[in-house]
Amino acid sequence: MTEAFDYSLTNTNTAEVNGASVNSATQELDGIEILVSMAKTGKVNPWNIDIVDITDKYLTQLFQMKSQNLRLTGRTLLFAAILLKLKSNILENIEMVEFEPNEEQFDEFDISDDFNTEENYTYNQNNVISIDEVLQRRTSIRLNRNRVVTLKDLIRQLEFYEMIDKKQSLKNAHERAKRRVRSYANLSSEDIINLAHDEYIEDGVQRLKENLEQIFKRENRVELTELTLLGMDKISAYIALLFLSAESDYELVQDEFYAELYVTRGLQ
Amino acid sequence: MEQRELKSKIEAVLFTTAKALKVKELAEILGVDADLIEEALLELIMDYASRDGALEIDDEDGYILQVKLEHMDIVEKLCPVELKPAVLKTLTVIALKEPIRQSYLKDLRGSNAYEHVQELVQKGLISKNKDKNGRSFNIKTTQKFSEYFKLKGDAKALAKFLEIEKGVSDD
Amino acid sequence: MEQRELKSKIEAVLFTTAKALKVKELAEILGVDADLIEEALLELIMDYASRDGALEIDDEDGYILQVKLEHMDIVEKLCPVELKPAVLKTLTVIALKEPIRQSYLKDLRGSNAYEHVQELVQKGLISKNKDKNGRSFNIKTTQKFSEYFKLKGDAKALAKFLEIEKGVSDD
Repeated sequence: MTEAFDYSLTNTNTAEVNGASVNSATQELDGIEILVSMAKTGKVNPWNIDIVDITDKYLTQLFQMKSQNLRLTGRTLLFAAILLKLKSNILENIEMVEFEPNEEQFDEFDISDDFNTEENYTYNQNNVISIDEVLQRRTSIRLNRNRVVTLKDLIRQLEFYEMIDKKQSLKNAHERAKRRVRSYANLSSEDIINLAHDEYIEDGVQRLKENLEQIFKRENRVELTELTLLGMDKISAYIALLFLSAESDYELVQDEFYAELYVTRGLQ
Repeated sequence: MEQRELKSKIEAVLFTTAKALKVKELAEILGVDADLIEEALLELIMDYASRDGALEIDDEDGYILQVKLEHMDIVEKLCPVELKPAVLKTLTVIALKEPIRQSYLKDLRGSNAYEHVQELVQKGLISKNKDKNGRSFNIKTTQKFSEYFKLKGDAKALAKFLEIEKGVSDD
Repeated sequence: MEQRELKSKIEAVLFTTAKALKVKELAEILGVDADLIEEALLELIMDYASRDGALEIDDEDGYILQVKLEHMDIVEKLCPVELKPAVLKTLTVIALKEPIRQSYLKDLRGSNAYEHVQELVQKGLISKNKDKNGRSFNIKTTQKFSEYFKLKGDAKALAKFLEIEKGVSDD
């Protein structure tokens, strides 16, 4: 905060700025004091500085003050100019670090000699942002955003779930297909042709059937792996078993996923 | 007004109101002839359709700017509705099949349905009355419900869908 | 995820949340790396900029999808905040100095502040809670407030200024 632009209302110099009855103290008012007194008397709103308006008022003030004190006039206009500059900077959102009055500005008022003795003014835009400008309406506001949903929303929601569901089942089917492809990947093309061959399957079923009859005379169940000892590979034995279980009462049993498969006799 | 400008204004209105507006309403808000609105609106819809973004203008029962169905998960995640999705779903089932027996609702929606019913009764959206034979409860939507919700669109088809599915799981 | 899809998801998030989101927040919501978000976001911003529609993505303190300033009249018309200047000023002071004690607010704004607070609470723009020691009230702005307003410019400096001034007269 810079003291130079202090609006502080503690200033005891309460001049009547509109009035024609200006006491002698008023003669000594400079730009800042005029601003302060105008604010105090409600002529200007310190929270909403209208530069054009303030300049007009300054000029009026100037006219009313019969003593044409050029130094005063110059300073009054200077402050109006500074205000204008500050305000435009705020509007432009430009950071204004320093504002040093240029002596040339005062030449026409012939006060340059006087001015040099004054302190240097360093203003920051922060001083005069108007309170009426602080709150800005948002344009992102959406009405009905948290409204109670309509049935249409519900239906949309359901449609969404449905879509997700479809995608999921599609994905699952895809996964299954991929797994199948992977398990066949170890087989040679010849194996696959043989696998698919009806006669080959028939042959396997026949061999398995004969062997199982023998086995089940002694056992209640037999491991699938054991059947490979008969000279069949696991997949061929499995396929043969599937056919067999479809046409007879042999059943495939597995206690746990990925555990051993057993062949049992179904209940008669 | 230029067509382009009008289109832009319509877009602003649809964005801000975030609800379905009829051409007449748009015309009133913007103080522009309905014919002109319709023309600009159609162009705007086509703009959106050709844009391949997340938003679309839907034209069922008024025009509304909304997130496309494919991003519904985002909407659900970010825009908390007043009822949890599961409860909403229960409410939907009730609305579609009312009057519905609580036992049947439980079949369709699982045992959580009891809790949902309680919440919905509390919110005044449904009412629950003893069955004639006194064994179960009949559930119906209330006046308040119909103030908030409107059955429309393909609700009948959806009801049929529920019949077939025999159960609407939460996910 | 494809860039195009990510862009679309970001758009859906911005549309749905209707508030300024940082890249980090977007990354969290979508579960996507912040770098990717930033890239897609920039493209989305350019898409909007080149579209010449009513909407834009602003990047002030986070990214937000909003109606362009030129359509402010439409927004005002559709979501009017009808506050008398004096009440608005009280709201501004609260926003600048929140949480603010009611007694201090009265010092700054005069005895009318009580009425203003009442009106603002009613409109859902501020909330008022008993102080820890139970003697005074603490006042804060609400979610609704931040949907309707943002603080502009060097608000901090102004807040400091208020401290010094000890009083914000109505005119």
